[in-house]
Amino acid sequence: MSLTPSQIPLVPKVKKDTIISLLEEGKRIDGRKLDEVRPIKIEPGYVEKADGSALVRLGETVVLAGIKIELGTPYPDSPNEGIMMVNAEFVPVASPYFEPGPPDENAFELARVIDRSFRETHAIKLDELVVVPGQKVLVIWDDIYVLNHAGNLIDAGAIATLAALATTRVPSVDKDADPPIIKRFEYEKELPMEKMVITATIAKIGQHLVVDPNDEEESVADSRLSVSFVRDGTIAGLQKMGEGALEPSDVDDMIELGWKTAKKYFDEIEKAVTSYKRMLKNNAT
Amino acid sequence: MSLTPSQIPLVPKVKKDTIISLLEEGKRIDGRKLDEVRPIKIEPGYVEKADGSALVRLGETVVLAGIKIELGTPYPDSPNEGIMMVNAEFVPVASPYFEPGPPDENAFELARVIDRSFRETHAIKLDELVVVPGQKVLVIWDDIYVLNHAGNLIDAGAIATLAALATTRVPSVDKDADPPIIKRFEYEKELPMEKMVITATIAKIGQHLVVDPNDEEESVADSRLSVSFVRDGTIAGLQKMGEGALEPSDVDDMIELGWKTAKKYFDEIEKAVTSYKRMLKNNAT
Amino acid sequence: MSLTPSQIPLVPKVKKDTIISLLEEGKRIDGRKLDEVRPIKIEPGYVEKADGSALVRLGETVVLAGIKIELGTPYPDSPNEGIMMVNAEFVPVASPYFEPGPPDENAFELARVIDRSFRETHAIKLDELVVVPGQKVLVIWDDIYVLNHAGNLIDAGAIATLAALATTRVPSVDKDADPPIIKRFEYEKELPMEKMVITATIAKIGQHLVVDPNDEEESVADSRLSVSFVRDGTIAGLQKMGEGALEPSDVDDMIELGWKTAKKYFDEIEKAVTSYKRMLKNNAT
Amino acid sequence: MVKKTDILLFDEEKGVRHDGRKPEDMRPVRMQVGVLDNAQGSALVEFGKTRILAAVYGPREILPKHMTLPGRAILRIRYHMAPFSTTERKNPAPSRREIELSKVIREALEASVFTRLYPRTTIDVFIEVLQADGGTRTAGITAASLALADAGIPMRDLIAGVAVGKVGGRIVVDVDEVEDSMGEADMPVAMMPGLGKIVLLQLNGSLSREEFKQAINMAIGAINKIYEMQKSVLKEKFTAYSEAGKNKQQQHS
Amino acid sequence: MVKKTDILLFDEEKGVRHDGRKPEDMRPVRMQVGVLDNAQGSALVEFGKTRILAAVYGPREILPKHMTLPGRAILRIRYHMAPFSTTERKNPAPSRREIELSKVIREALEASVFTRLYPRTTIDVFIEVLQADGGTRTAGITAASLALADAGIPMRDLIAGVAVGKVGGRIVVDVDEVEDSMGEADMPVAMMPGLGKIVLLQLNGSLSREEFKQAINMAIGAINKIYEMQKSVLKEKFTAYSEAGKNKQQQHS
Amino acid sequence: MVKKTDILLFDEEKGVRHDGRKPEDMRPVRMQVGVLDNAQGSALVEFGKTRILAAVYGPREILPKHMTLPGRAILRIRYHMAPFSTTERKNPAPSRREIELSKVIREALEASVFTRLYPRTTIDVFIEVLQADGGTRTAGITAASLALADAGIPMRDLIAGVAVGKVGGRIVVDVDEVEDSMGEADMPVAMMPGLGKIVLLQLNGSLSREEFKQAINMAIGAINKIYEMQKSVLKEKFTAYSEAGKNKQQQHS
Repeated sequence: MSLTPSQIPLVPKVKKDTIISLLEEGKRIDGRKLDEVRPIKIEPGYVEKADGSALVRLGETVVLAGIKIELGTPYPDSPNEGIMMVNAEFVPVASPYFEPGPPDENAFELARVIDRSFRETHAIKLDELVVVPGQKVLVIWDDIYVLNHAGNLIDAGAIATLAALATTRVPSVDKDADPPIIKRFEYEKELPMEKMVITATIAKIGQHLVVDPNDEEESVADSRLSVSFVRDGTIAGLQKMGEGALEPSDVDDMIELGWKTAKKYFDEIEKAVTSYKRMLKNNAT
Repeated sequence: MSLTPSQIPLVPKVKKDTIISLLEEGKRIDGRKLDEVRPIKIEPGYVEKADGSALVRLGETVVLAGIKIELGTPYPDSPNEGIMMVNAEFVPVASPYFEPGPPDENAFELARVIDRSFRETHAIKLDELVVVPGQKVLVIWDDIYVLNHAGNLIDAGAIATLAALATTRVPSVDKDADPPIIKRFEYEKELPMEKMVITATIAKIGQHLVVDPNDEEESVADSRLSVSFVRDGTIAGLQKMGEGALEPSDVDDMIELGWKTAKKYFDEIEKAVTSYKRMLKNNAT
Repeated sequence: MSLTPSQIPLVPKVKKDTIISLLEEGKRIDGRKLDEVRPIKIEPGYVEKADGSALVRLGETVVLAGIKIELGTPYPDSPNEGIMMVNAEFVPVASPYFEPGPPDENAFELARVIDRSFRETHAIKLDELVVVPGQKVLVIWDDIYVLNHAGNLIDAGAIATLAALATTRVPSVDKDADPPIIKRFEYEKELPMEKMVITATIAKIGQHLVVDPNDEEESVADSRLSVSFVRDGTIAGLQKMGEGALEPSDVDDMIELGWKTAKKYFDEIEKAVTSYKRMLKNNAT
Repeated sequence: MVKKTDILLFDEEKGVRHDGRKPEDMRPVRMQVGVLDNAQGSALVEFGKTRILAAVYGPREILPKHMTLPGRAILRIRYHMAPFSTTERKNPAPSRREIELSKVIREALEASVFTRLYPRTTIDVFIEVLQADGGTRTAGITAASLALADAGIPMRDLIAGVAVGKVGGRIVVDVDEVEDSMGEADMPVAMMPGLGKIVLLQLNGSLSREEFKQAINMAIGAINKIYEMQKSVLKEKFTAYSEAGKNKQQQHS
Repeated sequence: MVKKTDILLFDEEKGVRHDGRKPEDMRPVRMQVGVLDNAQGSALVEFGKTRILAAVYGPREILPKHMTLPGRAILRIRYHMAPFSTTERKNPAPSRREIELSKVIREALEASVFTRLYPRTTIDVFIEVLQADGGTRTAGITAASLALADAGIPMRDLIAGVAVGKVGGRIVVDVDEVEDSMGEADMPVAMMPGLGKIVLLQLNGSLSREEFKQAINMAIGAINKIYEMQKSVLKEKFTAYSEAGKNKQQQHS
Repeated sequence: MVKKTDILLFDEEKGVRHDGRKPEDMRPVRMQVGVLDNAQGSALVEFGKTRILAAVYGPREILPKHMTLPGRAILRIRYHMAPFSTTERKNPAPSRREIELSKVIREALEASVFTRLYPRTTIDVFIEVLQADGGTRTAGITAASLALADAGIPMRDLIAGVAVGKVGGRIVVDVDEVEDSMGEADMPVAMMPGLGKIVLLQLNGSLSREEFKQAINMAIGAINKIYEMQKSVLKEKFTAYSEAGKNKQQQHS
């Protein structure tokens, strides 16, 4: 059951007015331009015990994605494919409004939006993750941990996920053991990826569209649209959020703005991943 | 833990008085005779994607039973028998007093009363539902969905269950696959049934016994007795409900009234099932 | 999440003062000496349908431990060892402050303290409990049931556990069946034990240390220390409890007092077990 | 697990059941009240190996308050089986069966307790099955009613219960686990015997109309015997108290 | 399970989909309001074999009170699938998918309901999928909006929805389960059609920018047709009522 | 999984542990406060690869109110492990172990926080294990205490902790995961070092009375070092603040 939230702080009307009147002048409350994302810092390999990980700061939003690879049973309708599972935890360190407990609808939505963008585009080569056909496959667990919530968790989670997956290594499996076991921390190869996928979120506040909304902007926004993209610009998912409505023309504009933003995200991730892999290589030699 | 319900509406004393003084004259609040059931409408095959189903209207009470057949593991003490599972959901569309969430004690009771009446009489030939002896058997899931609660859910649920089971077809199983899989919507045979079983509920209000109580009658009744019967009149289960007490002689009378009622239910079900099967046959040719 | 308890009765300050001023004189509120345990009554075999059991009265505290042996799958990292599981239920018959429901943090703590003391000392010869190496092993379930809470549940639970384990018999297993099954109530041997382990708890009230605190003493105690011991005096576990602090020298004194107490517990258990086994033998002949 | 072929449920020749009892014989019944120190009232009841502990707390307040009722006490009843009470270990989480039995026992107790005396409170009755060998719900309600009496809660009458059944073709009283699981019918009955009223009645299995009548009459006979034992154990206790010149109610209030 | 090779999703030769529909064809749509007796409002909506029941209770009070809001009604929305509604039986406990869909449907309804009229109350909308054959969330919100109208809850506009998608390379409207599970994209869209506003938009799968535009336009076309049906079924009902000289609102108050 | 035979836990010849440390050596310890923007106070603490984040919210109000206490703040403490923090992925639902550790950490913190200053409120301390390599509960309470100080909550003293243990027959300080899982004993200790008081003490494994004394003394030595680091990192922060002429407390109030 989904309930109208009763805990979220009401943003004072005066704050909303300030935000909108600034937008009328093309300005945002934190000084950004409407199509400007906050500073991004990406730290792959933050959790050494994970098979892949990335700490991402998007402005003051902090998200940590950790990838663990496990053995599991394939789905009956895909006996020859590995499995990707996305889970998001809005842990209570991150916000006064997060409570300890199982994921709520917002955490499920975030996880499922990111999950679908990877799943539907076959971004990971799941067929290369089979251990015993029809019986044992590798399960790629992507756990998205929100550490500080200052808005736009979906984009931060998507950036962390892609940076983590792109630096994930697949551990060796002892197939002779019965049942087979993973040889922890002995790596065989990089995670085989077919496509790079990212999600960019645009908020509509009054009549204005802004990219990468911060928490104050989110709380006054009428709606948000998260748009997932493959590196080549194909749309790989949409999710409208918020209690307001969108004009059809808004959606076109939001997709366009989303793609502009997505390209920035891809660039930042590629830089961080390349530099991390170079560092790893240097350390190895 | 079972708690005295604190949400149930208190029936005004005047209403109770009205119901009882009408009963003194041999009348009921909705105009029925004491041993008269409400109009019954039975629609087998209501859910085409189920393996069997029936929508039942008992007066304004509406119940939908859906049968799905799945593969499962036999119980250790019955390795060569299929399994019947009865589950009841009192979904919140049906009543202002039903809350979303897992089944409560009333839903469990309804499911278990019906479950026992079939299980204890070996009504379904479970030994014909074995796929791999000791390893894989068919599981008959009977999900009873209450859509409108206007009293006497047990009888409505029992009627829906019997009508659904009597029109259930058993899907084919691909036994060569490993593990075996059900071929959805390819049917092999009808569900093999040994006995027809129904449940009829009698309420005691003041000193009066009435069949098929509606919701107002239930809320003023002292006690109810659900009596399950096999088609030949054998008692196949009893369940006393309600916060009041019964005289031993009441019980005899209630069983007698129950059997009169059960015969009506059997008749209605047989009519509906026969006409549904005739229709199916006509459609097939 | 652990919360400061808000339901526990506040002990009136005057009661606390009484307890402490008595302690100043070397006396306790129930007349005991500071190092004196309450009367212990141990009744092994209380639950005949369990594979081992013991009812223990420690003063007015009553605890029942029941051992059931089941078949299970070994842990991946110990394929050739049986499993011991300790579970504690603080059932609501035992105290006005126990609520029905899953175990709370106190029940988990009790179970885990006892569990660790046996596990870490390899008290049970788990390698003798393998049915099919790597696949099927025996699982020793120790369920600790608190029936009356008058303080010091850990010691009572530990005494009941040891008395129950020491009188547990291992049922025969039909290894030819597929899957193997336990032959209930046909016994093969005694549970193979390597070591005897017990836990003794010392409370610090003001500046005084008392053994086997009762419920009133617990509620005014600053801290408690549970010390587990092997029969030879080796420390097999420590658990500091309570919202107060301990001096390092307190800990030494508490371990010393704990060992004195533990020896009494061992003596009582040995007496009860010996007399129970003698009775069994007499009955058999 | 007992193999179904191993046991002769009813020996026609000797006219006895698998454990030597005649159809109308109960197992040895033992009762004790005031067995727990913390509870306002408590009882231990045994029917053969079936052993039940019941405890009563209340009338007392509960939170949140919107669960109470202005005109009466609510009852909160839990029937629960200890994990070690059954042949195979029982998971301590409440099963569907335990939830149903808690309900039918609550409804039976509602018929006897004068709940209107304690508005806006709860009376809690906790029933723990320490060993299960058939007839646990009827032994449980027998124990619960004793515990309520021990707690001094006013009631219309005590409640006593027994499970009758059909085993090897015969109607028998006080069915044990073997008879329950292998017999043709198990029928738990509980009554307020002084008032002659049935407060709990269930039937699992098949009976003809005739067999039902025979079974209910057998149940009534046994219940009356159990009722006498209940009264005698309570009398003993209150005599003991008055002799000692003290009263448990006062201790706890 | 349908084998993926068995089905020709789009027959280029005939220009038709696996069930004979043209890309722009909806399945037969049926709607009915006032189908449940207890609810303040209710509706049954069918898109082909997809069959959805929605019921509205409220505005009403809820406990605990700290969940309400002083300036408006809260909405409580549950999208739930019956266990027998799906090809494989669905566990009745809410899945992650059902939790997400309840949220997106709630947010869509928030855009249309005048919640400020009923402070400190809850308006509950329960959506039950009785049979699932694709497009359940959009049929569900269509039914929910009808049920709200049937309950007389004031709204800015009705909401109508449909799932469009890409199947066998073609953009098609009202995708069914086969098309959803084997196609390239499934895009549920819901609007307040009178206001021309989108209140629900999701996309599972891949579309080019061009395909998206084609798809959204197709959705808008279908939604307008659904909207007309909604209005006509409501008109029928209220005409029937006024003829009979009675009013359902009064019945329920 | 590391095979038990692969590792020499203590090299008697060189007098060093599997990672080259001497018995009395801690791993590199790093501490940082004020790392999270939303929390009133926060800290990141690392012992080698063990990496813990702690955040404090409060004193603040909670609902339902009947959980608060009239004479003091309640503490709500959660020790929680991230799913990717462990060798095998950890299910994020709280395990029995996490529930127990939350309790012992809460009791330790109760000894230091002046809860009576904030009646009818809650002070929440959330501890997240980002990477687990032994000693997570003691690093966790070290971080929690720093976060409380960072939040400006008055305390009797800071709390610092370390796990000592017995490994390959030797008493060693700051055991890591390999030593914990393959060694003979793991003994977490936490103290208010300025007051010389022990607030957390557990022992998993076996020690003789002599070994225990040696272990506790080693723990006290290490704890005093950790305490100095805590004080220095807090001093740095508050110096930085006063230089910048601003105060975090004010920011958040």
